[in-house]
Amino acid sequence: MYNEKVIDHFQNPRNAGEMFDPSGVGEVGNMKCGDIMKIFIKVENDRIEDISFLTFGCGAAIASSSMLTELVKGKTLDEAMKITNMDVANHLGGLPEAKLHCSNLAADALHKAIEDYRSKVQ
Amino acid sequence: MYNEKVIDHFQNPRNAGEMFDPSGVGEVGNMKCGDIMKIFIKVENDRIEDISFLTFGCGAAIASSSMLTELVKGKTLDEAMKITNMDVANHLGGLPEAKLHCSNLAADALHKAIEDYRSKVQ
Amino acid sequence: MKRIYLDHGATTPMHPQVLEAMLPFFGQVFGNPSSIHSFGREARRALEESREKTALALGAAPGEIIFTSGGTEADNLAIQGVAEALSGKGRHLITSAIEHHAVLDTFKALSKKGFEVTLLPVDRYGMVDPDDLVSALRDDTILVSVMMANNEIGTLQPIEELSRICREKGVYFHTDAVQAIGNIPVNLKELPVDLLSLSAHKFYGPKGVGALFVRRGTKLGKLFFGGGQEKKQRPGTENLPGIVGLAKAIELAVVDIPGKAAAMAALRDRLIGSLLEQIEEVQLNGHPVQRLPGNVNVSIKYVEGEGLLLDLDLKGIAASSGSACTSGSLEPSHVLMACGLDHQTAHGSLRLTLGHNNTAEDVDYAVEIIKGSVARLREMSLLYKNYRRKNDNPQTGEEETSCITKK
Amino acid sequence: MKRIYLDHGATTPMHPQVLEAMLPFFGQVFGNPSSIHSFGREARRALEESREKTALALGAAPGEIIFTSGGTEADNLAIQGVAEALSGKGRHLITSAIEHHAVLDTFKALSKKGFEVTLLPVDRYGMVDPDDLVSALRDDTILVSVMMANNEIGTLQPIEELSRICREKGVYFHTDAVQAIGNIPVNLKELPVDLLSLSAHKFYGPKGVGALFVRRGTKLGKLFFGGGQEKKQRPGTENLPGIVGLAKAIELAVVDIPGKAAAMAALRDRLIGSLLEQIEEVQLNGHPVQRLPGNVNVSIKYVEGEGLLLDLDLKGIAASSGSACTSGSLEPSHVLMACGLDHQTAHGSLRLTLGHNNTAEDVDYAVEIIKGSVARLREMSLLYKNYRRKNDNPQTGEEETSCITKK
Ligand SMILES: Cc1ncc(COP(=O)(O)O)c(C=O)c1O
Ligand SMILES: Cc1ncc(COP(=O)(O)O)c(C=O)c1O
Repeated sequence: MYNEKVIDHFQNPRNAGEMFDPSGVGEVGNMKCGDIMKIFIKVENDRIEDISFLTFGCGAAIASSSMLTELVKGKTLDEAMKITNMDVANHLGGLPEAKLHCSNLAADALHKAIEDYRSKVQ
Repeated sequence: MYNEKVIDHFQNPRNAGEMFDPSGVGEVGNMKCGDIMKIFIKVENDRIEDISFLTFGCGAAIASSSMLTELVKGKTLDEAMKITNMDVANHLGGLPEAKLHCSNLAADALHKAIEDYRSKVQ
Repeated sequence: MKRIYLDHGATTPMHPQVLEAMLPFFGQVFGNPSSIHSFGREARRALEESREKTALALGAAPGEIIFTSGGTEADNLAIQGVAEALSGKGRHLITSAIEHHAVLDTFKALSKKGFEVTLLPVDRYGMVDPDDLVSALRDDTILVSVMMANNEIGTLQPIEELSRICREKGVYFHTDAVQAIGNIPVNLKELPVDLLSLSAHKFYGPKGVGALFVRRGTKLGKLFFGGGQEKKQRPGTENLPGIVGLAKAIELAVVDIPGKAAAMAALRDRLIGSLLEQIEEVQLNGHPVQRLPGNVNVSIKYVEGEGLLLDLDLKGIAASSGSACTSGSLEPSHVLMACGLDHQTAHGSLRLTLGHNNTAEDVDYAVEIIKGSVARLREMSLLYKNYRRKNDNPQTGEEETSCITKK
Repeated sequence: MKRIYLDHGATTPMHPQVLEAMLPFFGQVFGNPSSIHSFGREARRALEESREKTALALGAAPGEIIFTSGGTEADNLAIQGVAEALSGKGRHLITSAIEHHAVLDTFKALSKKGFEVTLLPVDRYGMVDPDDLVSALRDDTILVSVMMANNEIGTLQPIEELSRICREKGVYFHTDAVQAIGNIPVNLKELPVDLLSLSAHKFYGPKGVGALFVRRGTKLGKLFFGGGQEKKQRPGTENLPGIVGLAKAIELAVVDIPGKAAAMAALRDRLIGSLLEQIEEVQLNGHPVQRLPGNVNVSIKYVEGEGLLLDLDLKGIAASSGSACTSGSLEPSHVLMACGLDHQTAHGSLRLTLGHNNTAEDVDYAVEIIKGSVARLREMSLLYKNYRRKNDNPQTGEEETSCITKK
């Protein structure tokens, strides 16, 4: 079902866990659909210096959270805003059709976290 | 499908063949149903002294013709008139359900042969 | 006793390589293809590989193959499925008079549910005339079903032409290819049929598994409801060993069909020739040329088919017949009747269907046995005696035979 | 890696004796049971012996067994068949909310064709209340279908009582016994059900073959049309190896059910006990006592089922879940929802179904693995962190989670 890269991110998730003093947080999903993700970012000089996630969800949800954090770490906020859920799936080498729309929401959570940060610094 | 006794009568039919100077003949069946039988009898002193059959038909038709001839040889005409198709089937140890009504007509042919004889001697 | 199997039209022995391919799936690889764990994934992989192999053998795409429990289910799914899906568009259906009961009886059932069914006639060789199809097509026709090869008389229909006519009119075309697969080449890339049925046990595969080809985009209802298997089109836990067996069997079946068919047709013609030459009053049923390479169907007059089969069986020859007495019904073969045979000739039909293991020796031996049986049965046949008498004194008229029909 | 199969509710490995019984029918005994020659008669004999064995195992008469391609077909034949046969008498049908999709979706399809369907609710343990059936029955009710044992939560229904209620009212009663056969005793001499479905691969038999028990005199339509097989009720060349396998499997399955069930229930209770004791926030789904001897279904809160399954699978444990993420649909198990679980608890469900080959060692090993997986997944679970935070500072309210649903 899942390819090896997805399995690797699921088994060895990068940047999993809470962050204690985040610059911004973003959360998406709901209990009905079964996947909920929260992204924490630490921003310095308009760059994502650190990032972490918490996810309740299926293998695809965990792997895409992990992949997203790896993708954007060190990127500027503007660069990070351009990353889409589809980019995440592509970097994972693809996800099963059924998972593309329900479990692949990490970029949305990131964008919310950036908005959260921006709303706070304004 | 057929029991051993039926197979034996089919393989080694008793009294098969035409009779050249019969006292009576009886024929039943039709081409549509696929079974046609003809019984030839030779009567002496109101007894069936000799009997033979010709049959176009399935295994059951041949076996029941053969069995019938064996059953009635030597019987009086009145005794022979009492023999039914069911008696023939029973003496064969039974016939498949589907064959009971379409292929088990030898007694009918015999009764016709007896009637034929009686109509001629009257 | 030497036994010779000449009934490959009924079913075939499984190819040893097919069993070999199936065995792991009765053993370690026992998972349910719907399960997401490794046991399930192994099973799913085998399922999808089997679908690919099957598709490849037919010139189809894997997504166009639905596995079923056999030819009957495939025929029913195609016909009932189209009737359901398109009943809003029209209620007229067309099929031929010589279809297998799996097709014919399904149409009969639909005709009781408000559909109108036109039966195309066949000529004396069992062939459908494409002009008859053209005349039968109407604006409300939603499906035409004509079999690729007939199971009794082996006649091959002009499927290419028939399906092209339907394609041009935008009418779905189904063909029951149960007897054709493995015997004649079928390439769905070129043949414009929308639905095609097949059954593994007719081409040296396992019993109880078949497939329906459904060309992409074809609208189809379903027979069963349940889980999501076969794209929800045919739910139920998949018969994985059976499906693997079907795939292996069709892979083997399509190797060098022209070569295998030519060899078998030569054997078939030897058998037909011997029967016609060596036994009096025998006629060939079905088409002399457009016929399955392994099919022989003759009527042996003045002998009833079931009795003949029984006698042959007792001597080790396995064959079949269109006689009413073999069918459980009181009617002789609807196929032979549709070809215009009279009852007597239909009752005396004998079908011998060759397989890959049969040899010229088998054929010659079978002819000897058949000759003996026919002679024995004719010796006690009332009809044969009548025939001889008529032949000897041609002036005597044939007697009427009285009829007692009981039920 | 050690692999432990705990998904016997999905399918079971075939018993070696079943394969042994089947093998001759892939080899010499390859005839078509409808053929009248010796090859066919051998096949027919095996078919009828299989029917007798199957009937004997169930307390039925051989004439009451129709072989099908599996549980799904048996369920569909029963339900669609009664609906068709009795549609003149009434159009009201009753089933339960927790049936397998093979039953539920068939009723749904019928409800689109002019039938009215009442779904009986279940209590938190998944149990149907016979009083609800009494209230639901109407003069135009023609069929009630309630499963004997649920496939997800293992709950055993009061079939004896439910079927007796229907018998008294003269309403047909069908039960899907696909999960029950081989696990609990079933004696159709005493149980007044009219129709019962089973599927061989659930009791160590082959996939792709099942049966429907149809009590003598029960009126039933059909799904397929075609040849005369299975008394015309289910045409198509019989899957003889499969049927022989089913018969052997059920013969083995019914030997000492009480003994085998007791041993398995002990293992089940050991597994349930360990999970409840060793992992926090776990609840048992289904009935605590009236449940299949091999069924364990727990909800492990704050962990999503599909992720857990995947992790377990990577560690060699094969299980299943009622999580929406395993189903392809976006909905969690209708069974768990019918029992009143909230979405989160349903998403965190884990089903472990034991088989005859599982040992106490397997169970203990699985518990260790599950503990580790749960800990790892909870460590990154947002919901678990929220729960811990709330537990540590009970005054903090839980945050609302926003929802982005895309389709
Ligand atoms: C032409 C044709 N169609 C359909 C079928 C039905 O196939 P099955 O018996 O595998 O269901 C058969 C064989 O019996 C057949 O010869
Ligand atoms: C309760 C129940 N009914 C019906 C079925 C369907 O059986 P099959 O998949 O063999 O068609 C299953 C299993 O999948 C089941 O568990």
